[in-house]
Amino acid sequence: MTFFRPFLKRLGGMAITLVAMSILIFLLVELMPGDAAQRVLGQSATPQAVAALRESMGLNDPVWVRYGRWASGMLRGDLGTSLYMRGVPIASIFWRKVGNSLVLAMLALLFYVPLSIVFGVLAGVKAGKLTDSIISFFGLATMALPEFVSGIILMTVFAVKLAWFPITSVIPIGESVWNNLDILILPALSITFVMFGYVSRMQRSSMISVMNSDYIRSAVLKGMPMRKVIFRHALKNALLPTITIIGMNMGWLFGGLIVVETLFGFPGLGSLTMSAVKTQDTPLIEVCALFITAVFVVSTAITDLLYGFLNPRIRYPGGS
Amino acid sequence: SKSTRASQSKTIRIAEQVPNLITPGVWDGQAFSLDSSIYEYLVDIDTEGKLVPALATSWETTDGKVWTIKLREGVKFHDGSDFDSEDVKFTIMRTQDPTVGHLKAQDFSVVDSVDTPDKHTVVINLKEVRPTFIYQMTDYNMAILSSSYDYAKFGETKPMGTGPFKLDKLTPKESAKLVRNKNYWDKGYPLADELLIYFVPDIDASVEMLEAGKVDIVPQVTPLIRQRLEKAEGFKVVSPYQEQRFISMAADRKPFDDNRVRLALKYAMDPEILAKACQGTLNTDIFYNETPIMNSLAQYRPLPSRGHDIEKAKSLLAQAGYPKGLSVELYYASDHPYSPALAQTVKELAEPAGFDIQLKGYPRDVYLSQYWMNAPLSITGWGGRIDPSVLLNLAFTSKGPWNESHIKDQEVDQIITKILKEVDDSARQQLYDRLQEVFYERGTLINVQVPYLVAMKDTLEDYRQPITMLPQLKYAHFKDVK
Amino acid sequence: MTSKPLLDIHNLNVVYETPSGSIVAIRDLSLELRANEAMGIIGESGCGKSTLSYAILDYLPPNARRSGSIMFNGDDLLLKTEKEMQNYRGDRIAMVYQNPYSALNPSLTIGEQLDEVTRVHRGFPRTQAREESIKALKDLSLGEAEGIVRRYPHQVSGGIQQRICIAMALLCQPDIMILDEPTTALDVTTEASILDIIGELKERHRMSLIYISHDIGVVNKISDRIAVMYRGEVVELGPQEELFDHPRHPYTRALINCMPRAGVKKETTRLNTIPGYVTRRSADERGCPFASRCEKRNAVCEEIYGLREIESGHLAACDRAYADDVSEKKAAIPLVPKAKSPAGAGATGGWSGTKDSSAAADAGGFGTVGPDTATTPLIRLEKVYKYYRNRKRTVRALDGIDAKIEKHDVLGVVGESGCGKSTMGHLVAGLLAPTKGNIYFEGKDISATWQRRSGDTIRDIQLVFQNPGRSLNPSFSVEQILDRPIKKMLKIRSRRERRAMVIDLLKKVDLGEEYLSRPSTRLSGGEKQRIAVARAFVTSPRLIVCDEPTSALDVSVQASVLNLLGELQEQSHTSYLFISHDLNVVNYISDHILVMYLGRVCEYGLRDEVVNPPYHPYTEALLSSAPDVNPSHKQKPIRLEGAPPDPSARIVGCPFAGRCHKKIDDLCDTTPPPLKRLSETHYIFCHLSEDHLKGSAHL
Amino acid sequence: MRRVWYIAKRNPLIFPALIIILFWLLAAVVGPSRMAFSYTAMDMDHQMTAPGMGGHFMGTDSLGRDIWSRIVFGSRSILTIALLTSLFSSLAGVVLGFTAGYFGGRIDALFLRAMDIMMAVPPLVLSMVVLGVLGNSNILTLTLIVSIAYTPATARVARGALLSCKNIEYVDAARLRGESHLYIMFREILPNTIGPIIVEVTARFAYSIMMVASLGFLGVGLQPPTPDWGMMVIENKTIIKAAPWAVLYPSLAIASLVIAISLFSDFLSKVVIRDQ
Ligand SMILES: Nc1ncnc2c1ncn2[C@@H]1O[C@H](COP(=O)(O)OP(=O)(O)OP(=O)(O)O)[C@@H](O)[C@H]1O
Ligand SMILES: Nc1ncnc2c1ncn2[C@@H]1O[C@H](COP(=O)(O)OP(=O)(O)OP(=O)(O)O)[C@@H](O)[C@H]1O
Ligand SMILES: [Mg+2]
Ligand SMILES: [Mg+2]
Repeated sequence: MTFFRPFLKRLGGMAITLVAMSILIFLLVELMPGDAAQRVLGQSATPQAVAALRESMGLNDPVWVRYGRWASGMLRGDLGTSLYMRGVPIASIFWRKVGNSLVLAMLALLFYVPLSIVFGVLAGVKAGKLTDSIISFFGLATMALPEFVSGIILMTVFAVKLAWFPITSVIPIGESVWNNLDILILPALSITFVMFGYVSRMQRSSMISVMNSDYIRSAVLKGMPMRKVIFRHALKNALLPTITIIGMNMGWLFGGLIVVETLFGFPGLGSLTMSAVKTQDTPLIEVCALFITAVFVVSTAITDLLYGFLNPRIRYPGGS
Repeated sequence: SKSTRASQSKTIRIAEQVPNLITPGVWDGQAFSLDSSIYEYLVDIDTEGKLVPALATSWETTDGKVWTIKLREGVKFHDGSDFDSEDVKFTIMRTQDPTVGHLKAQDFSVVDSVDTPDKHTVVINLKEVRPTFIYQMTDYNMAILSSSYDYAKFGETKPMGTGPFKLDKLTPKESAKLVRNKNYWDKGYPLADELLIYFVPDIDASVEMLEAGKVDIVPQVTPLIRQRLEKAEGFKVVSPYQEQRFISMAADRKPFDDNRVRLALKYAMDPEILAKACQGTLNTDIFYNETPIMNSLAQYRPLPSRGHDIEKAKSLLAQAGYPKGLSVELYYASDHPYSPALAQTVKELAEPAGFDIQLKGYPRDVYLSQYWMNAPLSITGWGGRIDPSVLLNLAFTSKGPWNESHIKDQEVDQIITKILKEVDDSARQQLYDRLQEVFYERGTLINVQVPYLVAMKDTLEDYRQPITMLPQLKYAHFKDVK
Repeated sequence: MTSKPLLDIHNLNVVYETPSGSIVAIRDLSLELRANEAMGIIGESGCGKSTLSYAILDYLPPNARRSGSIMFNGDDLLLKTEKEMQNYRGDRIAMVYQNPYSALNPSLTIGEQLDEVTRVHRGFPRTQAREESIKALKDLSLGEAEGIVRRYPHQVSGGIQQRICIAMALLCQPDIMILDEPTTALDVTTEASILDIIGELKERHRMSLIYISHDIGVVNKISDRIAVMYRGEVVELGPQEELFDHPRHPYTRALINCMPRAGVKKETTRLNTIPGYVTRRSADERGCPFASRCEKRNAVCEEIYGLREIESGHLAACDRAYADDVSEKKAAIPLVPKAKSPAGAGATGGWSGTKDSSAAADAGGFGTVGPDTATTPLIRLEKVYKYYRNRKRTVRALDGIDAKIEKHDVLGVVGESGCGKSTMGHLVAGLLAPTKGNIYFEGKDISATWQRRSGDTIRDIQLVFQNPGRSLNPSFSVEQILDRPIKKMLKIRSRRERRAMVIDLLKKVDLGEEYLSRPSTRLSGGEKQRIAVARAFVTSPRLIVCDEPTSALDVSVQASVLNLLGELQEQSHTSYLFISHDLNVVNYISDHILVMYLGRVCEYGLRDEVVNPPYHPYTEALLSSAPDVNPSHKQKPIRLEGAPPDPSARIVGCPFAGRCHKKIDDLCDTTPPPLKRLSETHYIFCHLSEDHLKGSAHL
Repeated sequence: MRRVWYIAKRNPLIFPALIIILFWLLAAVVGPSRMAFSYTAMDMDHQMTAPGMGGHFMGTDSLGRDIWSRIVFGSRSILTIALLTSLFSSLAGVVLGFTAGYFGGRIDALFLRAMDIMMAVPPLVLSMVVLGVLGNSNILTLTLIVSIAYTPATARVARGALLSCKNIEYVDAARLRGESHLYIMFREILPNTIGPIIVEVTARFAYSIMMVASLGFLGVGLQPPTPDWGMMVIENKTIIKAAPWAVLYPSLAIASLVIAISLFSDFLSKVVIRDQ
């Protein structure tokens, strides 16, 4: 019961956010200058042809009718059809790219989460020492480099000079990402670069504040060995804010994917969004934006729940 | 491993830019490897630039009005159905279908009817005389389609034609795999077993793939990439034909409605600089003129160089009522080779004359679908046409659907109409001469001719791509592989 | 004494490196602790007490440097490596500190935290460690130990948390237990029972204690010997009784004398104060650390000083300590008697009159109170309820209380933490509005927040907050702080006039003009509270609500603020609603006292009526728990069992029934206690008869 | 001051950071007028020349334009946008966050929900979509959109800062003398929260630079020939082998500026956050 309540509440909040977000995205994209039908048919099309297409695309309906149609389609899993690639159902392109991006994101997470936690903890424990200064500066520097700069650096070093990894992340025809994990390394590293800074800094400061807390003092003065103090007493508490940050940064991660996927030519959600924007493929933009939003909302919710689950103060509320 | 190597070398891999619409009729000029390998045309153009039979074996007209075309026998579509005169009729009549939004609708509105006396003969009756009508059948949007196939439904996902390769697998926005068409009519072709086409939006990424040995051909590269690849081993960059960048001034609105302003801009241009901005040399690989006719065509007549004359430009502007200069927006496709460099150079060159040009670059698709045809000043890429008349009607008559400069010049209209109908070659040339003079005097465009560049492995041979812009990949093969 | 000391601290120095230079926190400190001895250490805040305790266990922040020696059983702890220290910490020397809640790891169960001590130090297996832990908890009379070990720290109350911390310290039967203000965060009643337990355990386990506190009364209860620390040095050291009866060092004397205590009242006495405050000590400072604040300093103080034995076992670091100055020997300095103020006259008024006696009756037998409205009280609270509602629960902070404040009168309100004292103050001041019930100001209904009160009412009722640091805006200067209310509430336009008023106010609170431009962050706690008081007096209010105005201050500063408040009240005839959890303070300043428990009134009356029998059992418990300075008053506190009930629970009977030592079974649980009118001015809510209430073991 | 110096000594990286920031500020203010070449001038005799040749300190790009002039000129637009966005978003954030946090209750709940919704779209995605929708961007639209995209985050920071002060007694004291809400918010509370807000402004400054650079890289930023640093990187990526300087120097410019500002922001937070 105590576990379900926040869960249901989160679910409600999530739904509201998603609905509001979908309205916002829909309106924003529908407000694009230019007429979708015209865009399909090109500048040289006759007005009749455009009018006919408008009618058949339902563009003459009031905006809320169109939203209703679109939203109910989304709910049924019907993502609509691409405007640009006329008649191609978005679902046929979309999910594959999402899958690719998720693999990339997961790999990046696999890289930067342990890495930044380990180094963040190290910096936090050695706060003020040289180790800390080096890690902190490195974190700051990587964080301050936009993905495309670090991506280009990685590309020139590891792909061009050393040729350890492929320079572009194109998936060979007829294969899936899974057989080609090597193409993911450099994009994942570029993301790692940026995220490492954020997460390790967060981890460092939460480690420092935990290490300065009274209960760590208790543990030390109980005579616990340092190893035990850090791993048993400090880490569990110091990880909590980091988990939140990792969850919160899911949005950031997807923003980063756009740049990184574009840079490496990786066929994922990011480059799909980019090409949707470049071709002003409104239905596709809507789906991409909505999906990224949904990922963020869901991951935030999961983080919250996880936080509640890991934090006994929330898991077992109330006094005696 | 030997066999894999052999099969590999029978596979040609191409990095295309993201495909446009795949169904013929609405292509505005991208991703031709995929389309041209699946579809075919009635006639082709050979390496010498001559018209040669393709799906048609012969064509003739007596008066330029009734065209009789004999079709090749034994040709089958990929779905196994036979190719016959109904399909040609379907393809031509489809241009007039409003639901398609066919880009050749205007050109084929001249068709009165299409008769199919037998399975392998087509008779096209025109409303007017069109001595060069057959050239229209080389247009990239005139791929022959099957009358029994639902292109509205499957055109974008399962394109189907008579071409040398069949579609095996299409991953939209990612890649396509084409395999050899075993029933292809031209025995012995195609030479390759497979075509693997990657759709890579970023040209740099494509080139990197080429350098890394992941693809064999990258079409539509920039001169900078040519320079880069020429330094490396194992690659070559070929230029199968020249294309054009029209710097168009809209004649129907201020400020370019005044010919003096147009002339001012022309005087401000420095062809040498423009050529250098395109990373080329003037009159070697970059050409400059002020008419729609390419230098390489027989119809071209050289006109005196105007010269780079800022003072003249200034005074012309002053005469036109802009003594303090003027401000204008220049639209262009920011991701099209040459265009961004040209745009920035035009801006830079025009500035001293008093033009304050704001650049408005958009991705190519956005540019074409939203701003093109609607801009005071624009730079658009135009492919060449085997016969200039095809282009003239499209882009320079007052009713032309692609009349981007909105030129509405009675004399131009008349000359073009006459050119279309004129049967006599020398009379036609005279008309062409006059047309070029008119454009030199009061035309609406500056034409920078640039090489179309294709980068590839140097072991790849017989890459053919005539001026129709359609690569003929059935001939392509690697050096030692047969 | 001949026995070898267990812990011998010799010439210990601790220096902190800070942005503003080096600070000497401990200076040449030498101290011996013998087996089974309880050493109390007292001193004001910042005197280095905690630093000393951490220095012993080598747990100092990275910016600290130690020198000297700390011999424990013949080993110098200063020479031990971090690894070696681990064998001492928690095993031979254990420590308990101030805030039990934050001292326990929130994400481990209590059992896990207890078990690991014996597992690490004794290598016990899991089950044995757990048995050991449960035994230790039972040792501290925690009944339901088996259940407690499975809980998380936040699931038990503060008193229990502290007992857990003590149990944790005891697990390995350490030789020394260091307690650094272990009860400061707790209520007096809880404090008393914990002190009691500590005393017992010390005897049972035969260990030595170092007990650190700023409260002489507390140290007094537990120590055999007492060390007085001032600015990093021990200035006086001696057996407990001796030290209190014959304090030698001026600082000790001052410290003892500035405590309000039983029998000290504002009418007759002015509290002793120590001028100035504890300053940080730089490395190059010489001379007696107390010299700058000492009234009797002379040239010698700047140079020689040092702890010297005066009598056997009694050491002091002052040359005048040798002189057996009779007049100063006793702690009780003759105090300046003061004339009783006429304000007391108002105190004879009756109990808050309830006009609607039938309504009062069903709320708990208030009906016996006759309407007694001879004089309209300044403030009257009538059946005031205040509920704090949030999604989870409703806290009944005030559960239908009646109260009144006479004109020119001080009403002291006491009660344990969370009983609703501040809530009451905030209701009167207008920060909150009552959920139900009315508040009358001179008969005018003001049961609303400041937004709905008239300008006059706002001017007439002012508030002084507990924490002076938080009640002054840190980005304002003193002048800005005082100027704004003058401008805003008195609507005085002229800048010059306002400045004159500000200077006047500063004078009133004994501060000079030089304070005008001082940023409020650069004031000491006492100065801040003076400014806060000055601000409250800007509008010459009729009533000032003082919400624990001294509880965040050191005793010496507390004394000066109490003096100030007392004086100002005399001069201006302002009334106070004086809230405090410290009975001694309330006792000192109040004319009337209201004892609260869980949002209800237990007892109300003139001060002397309340602090003397007959009294409410809760008042009795409070009084017995209050630490007293005078060691001869050592007494057995009445141990209140358990914690106060959940303030959100609805209570039918007497709220105190669950912890009452005089409970009359069922009756107390089921029936609200009736109001007993013991005199014209004295009321008690209790089922017990008057005799019963009188017949207490106390005193 | 002494404190600042003490902290600075323990964080010596602040000195190079300050020098770099000053350098770029100076470059933006007086730089363009001191350049030997205009940022658009095409020196066609020196296309893609290496640094030092033909008087081009950092070489030229494919159009013969001086990289150094372009970078110096580019500092102007990027600093302007970054400054404006950090100011706008902080201003909007403070107003929104303060209002919500101060009044609490429904307003606050509504605010939090709205911010949740806004924050659900990553700022880069939001800016990209909007700029894509608008088509062409200039300094104004770019500033506006990036500001809007960042406002929720700054509003949360401002709200948090306000909440940490709102229940302190001096606010109650101000209420009890009948001060207006505006006075309390901006006169009593704001000065005490200015520390974290300034830190936030500087952090936003760094983020804005990264964002503008990324948008330039994605091709939805400023229009050429404005020498936007991110755009310069992507523009010259093709010639990374022939003229690596054309990519390297703009990248270095971005990196140095962002790192310097981040270091500064870090330092500032150490100075501002008193209890350490
Ligand atoms: N880490 C530190 N850095 C600098 N100065 C410190 C540090 N810790 C304590 N101090 C200073 O050292 C002096 C002694 O502090 P300590 O905490 O030992 O005093 P205390 O007597 O325990 O006070 P309290 O009663 O407030 O707990 C104080 O002036 C304090 O400000
Ligand atoms: N804003 C609030 N919301 C919910 N509960 C509150 C609020 N303020 C106080 N309470 C609760 O109301 C009860 C009475 O609080 P109040 O602050 O009046 O007690 P107090 O006697 O002043 O305690 P203390 O001595 O700790 O200051 C407590 O249980 C407290 O937790
Ligand atoms: Mg202390
Ligand atoms: Mg309180």
